[in-house]
Amino acid sequence: MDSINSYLFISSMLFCLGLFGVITRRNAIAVLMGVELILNAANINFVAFSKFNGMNIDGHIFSLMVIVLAAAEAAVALAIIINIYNNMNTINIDDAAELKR
Amino acid sequence: MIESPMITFPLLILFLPLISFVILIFFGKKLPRQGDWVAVGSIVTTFILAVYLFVQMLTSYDANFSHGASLSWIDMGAFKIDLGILVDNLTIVMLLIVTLVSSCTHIFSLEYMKGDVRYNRYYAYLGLFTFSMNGIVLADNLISMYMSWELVGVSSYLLIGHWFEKDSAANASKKAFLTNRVGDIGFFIGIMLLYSAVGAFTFAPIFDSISGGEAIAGMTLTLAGLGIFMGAVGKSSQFPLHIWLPDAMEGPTPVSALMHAATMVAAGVYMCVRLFPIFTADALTVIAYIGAITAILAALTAITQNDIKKVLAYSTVSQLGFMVLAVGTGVYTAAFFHLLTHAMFKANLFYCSGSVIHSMHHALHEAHDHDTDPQDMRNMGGFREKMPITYYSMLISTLAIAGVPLFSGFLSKDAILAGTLAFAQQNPVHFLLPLLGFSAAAITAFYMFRLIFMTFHGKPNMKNIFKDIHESPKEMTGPIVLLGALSFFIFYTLPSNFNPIKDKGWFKDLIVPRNSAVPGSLTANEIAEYAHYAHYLAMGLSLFVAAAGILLAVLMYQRQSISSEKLSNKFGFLYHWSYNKFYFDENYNRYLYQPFLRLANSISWLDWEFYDKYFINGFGKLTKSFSKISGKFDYDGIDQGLVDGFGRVSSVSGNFLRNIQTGRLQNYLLFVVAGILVIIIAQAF
Amino acid sequence: MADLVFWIIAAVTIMSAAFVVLNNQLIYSAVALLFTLFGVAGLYVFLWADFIAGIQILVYVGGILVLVIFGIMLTNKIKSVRISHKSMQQGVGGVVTFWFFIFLFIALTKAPWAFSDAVEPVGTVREIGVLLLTDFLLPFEIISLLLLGALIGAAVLSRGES
Amino acid sequence: MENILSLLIWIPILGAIVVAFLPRDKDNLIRYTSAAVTGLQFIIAIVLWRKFDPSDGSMQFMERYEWIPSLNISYILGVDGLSLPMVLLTGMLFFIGVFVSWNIKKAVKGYFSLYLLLDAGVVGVFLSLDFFLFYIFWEVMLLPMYFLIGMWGGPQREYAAIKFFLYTLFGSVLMLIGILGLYFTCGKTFDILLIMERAPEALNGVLWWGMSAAKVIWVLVFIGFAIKVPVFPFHTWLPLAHVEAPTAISVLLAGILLKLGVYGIIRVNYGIMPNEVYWFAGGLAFLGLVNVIWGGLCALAQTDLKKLVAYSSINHMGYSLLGMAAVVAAGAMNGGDLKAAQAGLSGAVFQMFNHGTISAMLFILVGVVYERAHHRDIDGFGGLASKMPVYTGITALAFFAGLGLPGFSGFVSEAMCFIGAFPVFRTIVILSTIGILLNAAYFLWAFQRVFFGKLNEKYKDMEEINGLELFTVIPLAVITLFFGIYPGPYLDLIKATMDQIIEKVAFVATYASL
Repeated sequence: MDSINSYLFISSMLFCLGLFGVITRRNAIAVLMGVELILNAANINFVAFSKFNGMNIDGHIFSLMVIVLAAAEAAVALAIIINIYNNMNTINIDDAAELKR
Repeated sequence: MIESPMITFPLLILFLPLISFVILIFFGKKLPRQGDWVAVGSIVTTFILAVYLFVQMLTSYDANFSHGASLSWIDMGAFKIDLGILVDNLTIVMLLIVTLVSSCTHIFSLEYMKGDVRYNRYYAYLGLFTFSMNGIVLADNLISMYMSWELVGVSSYLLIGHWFEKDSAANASKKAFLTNRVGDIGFFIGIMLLYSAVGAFTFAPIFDSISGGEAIAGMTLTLAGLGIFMGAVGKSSQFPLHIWLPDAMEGPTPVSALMHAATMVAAGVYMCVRLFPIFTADALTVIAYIGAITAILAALTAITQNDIKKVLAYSTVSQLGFMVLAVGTGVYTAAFFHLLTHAMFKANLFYCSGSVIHSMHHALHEAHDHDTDPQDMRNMGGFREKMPITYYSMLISTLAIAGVPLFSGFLSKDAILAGTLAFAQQNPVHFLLPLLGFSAAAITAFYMFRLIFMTFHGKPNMKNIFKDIHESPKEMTGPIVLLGALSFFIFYTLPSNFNPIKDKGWFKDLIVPRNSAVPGSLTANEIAEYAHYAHYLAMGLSLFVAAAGILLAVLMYQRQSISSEKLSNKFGFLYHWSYNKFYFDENYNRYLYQPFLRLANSISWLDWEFYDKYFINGFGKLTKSFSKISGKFDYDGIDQGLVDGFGRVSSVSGNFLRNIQTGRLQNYLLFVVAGILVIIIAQAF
Repeated sequence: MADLVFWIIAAVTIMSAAFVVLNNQLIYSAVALLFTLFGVAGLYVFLWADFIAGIQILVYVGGILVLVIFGIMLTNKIKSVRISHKSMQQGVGGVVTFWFFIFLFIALTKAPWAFSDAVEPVGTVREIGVLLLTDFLLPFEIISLLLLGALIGAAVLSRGES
Repeated sequence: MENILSLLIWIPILGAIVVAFLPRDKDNLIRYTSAAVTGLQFIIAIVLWRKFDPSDGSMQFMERYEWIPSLNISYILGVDGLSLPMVLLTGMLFFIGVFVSWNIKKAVKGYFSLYLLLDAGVVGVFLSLDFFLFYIFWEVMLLPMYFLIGMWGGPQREYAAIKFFLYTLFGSVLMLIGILGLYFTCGKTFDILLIMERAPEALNGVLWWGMSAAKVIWVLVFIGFAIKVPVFPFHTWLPLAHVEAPTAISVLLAGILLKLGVYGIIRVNYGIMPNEVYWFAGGLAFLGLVNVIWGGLCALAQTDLKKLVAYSSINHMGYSLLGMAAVVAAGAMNGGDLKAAQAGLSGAVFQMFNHGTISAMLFILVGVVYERAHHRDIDGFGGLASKMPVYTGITALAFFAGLGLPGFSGFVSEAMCFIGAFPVFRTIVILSTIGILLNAAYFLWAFQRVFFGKLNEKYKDMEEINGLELFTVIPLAVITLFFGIYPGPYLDLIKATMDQIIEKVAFVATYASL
């Protein structure tokens, strides 16, 4: 727990899982959850580098910003998803894409 | 440069008709009488000038008389073309022929073409023709000869197509031009062969380097000679390009007399005479055979024709064949002599036929008969008493063409046949040449008298119009009388000889044959000597065949003791061949024109419907579909094929490929990641 | 002791994250996400980032996760808890992401990270607050505008056709 | 008069701008302005011609300004015996073209401002001596052409325009690659004269992918120009573009734009890579043969008068190619036959000018009849000669000029091309003389079908050619006749430049054979 590597290891694991989710999930909300995982992985990195670089608070600021962004993104994304659902009665991404054609 | 009248007068002769052409084509309609006086005036002036030259020639009486002048036309440094004129005895005689017949035609046409829709154009084109014909005559180099050659073709095109409302006339004019062009291609190839070897276009240096024997010799020279001769084949309507001349009779009859009998078609012969020194023995043999074949084929065709102009047309072709035969056997001055005499009597024959057609036309017009062909001899008969001047003049010319002593044709034809006979005596392999020549002479006598008998003798075949047949006015009979008189031998044997069977005279003295430039050929003296030996035999034979031909005609058409119908039935297929002109037109049409047009159509189809549509547009389509594919890849993620490709690369994922549906956004993302992976791998290793 | 706790938290985070992306019930995924988020907050604590850890729980767990669950409920006809949803291209995706992870792992172990030691601060809240209102004032304002925009946008979008 | 060449280029550009700002509905004002602008340009071109020294074969009236120094791009203009006649022809045809397009009714303003822009592009290509500038003008020419065909053309105009555009773009991309190749091998310069000096040495022995760099560049640039000529496999844009384009644009397309191809080949391929000329001359002659025969046969089969004339262009440019190939006769291995080389190259250049005037005349005349009958189907006329004698006369003149009748300039140049190419490419020349027959066949056949025979009752009220139309044709006819009778003035103008090119090609051969 005193080396940066363990944090980076966890964050990269989290990132890859998030990526996997984004790639494989069909449900838009599940995709969104994958995105959240990726964002969390990034945040861990920010904070970890912040600590191991002499407690530089800039990293914290960034992770704060990311959290805010994540919130905004989640709000907008869910709004879109609900809208799509209202219009098309599905939130499967490929269905939506196909109906668009 | 221009100092003596021997240069200025020929130049005037050359350019006066051109000026008349320019004036008439632009202002003809506005001038009084549509400007025919301009044309007639200019052409008569040229005739007077030509007579002056002729008198000069006779007074100096020098066989080597020669003048020349030239100017630089193209000068690129090394590549030069000088255009010039050459005035020697040959030129002067030819100029005299051209201007004389042309003047006659102009005067004859005053009446014949009266009231024509395009009267001024007619005279303009006659001027253009006379200009270009004189251009050929005066040329001292191949280029200006070729240029005039083509211009003659155009004026012929314009004049044959004078009544272009008739489809047959339009077709004939096109056919004439195109057939001539085939010959011209050969002419041009010949010019190029000569130039690339010799490096000059002017005659004199060409002859010089040929006699040097180094620049060009052997097969190349033979081919060059034959190429140039091909021009003559086209223009002088020799086999196998003879098909255009009979059709050219669609033009007005005076035009037929001027161009398609006396002058233009003789241009080919003139050229061969002028360029005789370049022909090798092989080339001459080919020329001789072509001449002989033409002579006999045309003569055979003429027997069965019923259109008076067609008979004359085939007779022209046949006589031109004689001339070419003479060139081929080496007695080229005889060819020129025949050209001269033939020009006179054949022009006259055409004028006479024109006179007959003219009165037939009027008579039919009076009878309100517009369906009967005024040129068909079966509708004539017995015109002798109605048109005595025409009759006697035509008879004289017919005697001349048949080769009866006292008339000009006898002398020239005799000289040709003697030369041919001598040639065969020297080269017995070519025995066919005199045989064909004498047969053609016999047939000539026969069909010409057939024409006379059918037209002027016997009973009138169409009684209803017979009363309206009249002698033509004096604008027409004038030339007829003049040219008829010129069919007597005396005009060609002056001043030293009054013997009708001896061809000695100014012509023989002034137009002397030159040696061939080709090393190793017979000299002119040798040829003349051989011909001299054969002379009496030839004379006897030609008298015999002429008599035989005339006798047969008398028996068949005057006495009617031999029925022509029975004869034609007996030799049915021969009759049909002859009547249908040996099916040349049909076969050319079937085996040449139609395949050619089909080729053109299929090439065009290939170009437009296939090459462009499938190949070029195929490129476009290919690019388009390519961009569609890459667009699909880009926008939709991946295509099944690419996934397959990826699966093949990584064998592990092969099993899972089936699970992959055609995904959308996420496939895209997947491949972004895969792409990053690939980049990392590439970067790492 | 601290090590053990750390690794337990790490394991919980990873495993629940794996559950999020692998299982087929949407609601279960959401619940697993809750654990992941808590785990990440725990990691923040280990990284001396008390404020961020708090915000993580507040915003993520209290805000985003609730939003996600609302989303699930609004877009599916809930007759049972089991709202199944299929995954796709798991094979290829798995392979690709696995290899991606391998490369990341190699990279982070091989990378020569530069370190500089520091003492544990008393609290980061004050420092963050000062920084947000001095050096990062402009980004802060912009992000707040963004947030406002996102809120309005979300409201407009989800209002539907009425 | 220092910058007389720049004037030639910038006057039409200024004119295009002025026209673009004229009021939209003042059609006549726009027409007169365009006529004034092109007329001014024509006058300047004549002044240039009078001041030009024909005994000097090198570039004259050079202008040179720095433009983008970091890439060695400059603004260099110059004129020599090769480009001067083309500039004159351009000036004249564009001036005439304004009157040919007098009856354009649709979007007159746009039409004429594009027209003037096209003018500037064409003159620019002829005058620029910097590859970058050259390429810019080349493209400047392309765009207005696209719109002029695509907006003012016939029923299939969009297809024709896009085809023209893609074809030429394809060519110019290849050309650009070639130019860049030269740029990088010859010391990073776009200066054509400098590259001419350096290229033979710089390219000597350079290999790209195992191929001689010079040959690769030769072919790339050649294809670029060949599409413009158009040389056989790249010719299918031409009939379509000609048929669909409005009359004036067809006139310019045939009259000038096709000449850019020949001009470019002589200027770039011959001037810069003379050594490769030997390598490609046989192919060039063969392509010439194919052009002659293929174009002739296709023309024979056409039923659309304009398409016939278009294919006749392909046929005629074949003679030019033949003549161009003849330059190699000057090489030592071909016996150093300077006569043939001079005849061939000057013939090719002369043919390009003559075809410019003759085909322009033909297209104007086709336009005249189309204006009245609203179709161009050859078989749909008949007997027009008795109704419109003046028109018939002029058309006959143009057709005879087209079929290479002596007395018209086409004959002189065709004969020179043949005579020049004959010593080296004997068989090819003999085969291509068939083209002379084809020429006569398709022109006369078409002439007969349109003008001879009974008058088609539909056209018994056909109007005779009017004064404006006569005004556009007669200068061309006079030039054609004049140069046919006396080609001296033209040939004197180009002689020195031709000699320089031939000398270069001949010199390279001796140098290469060592």
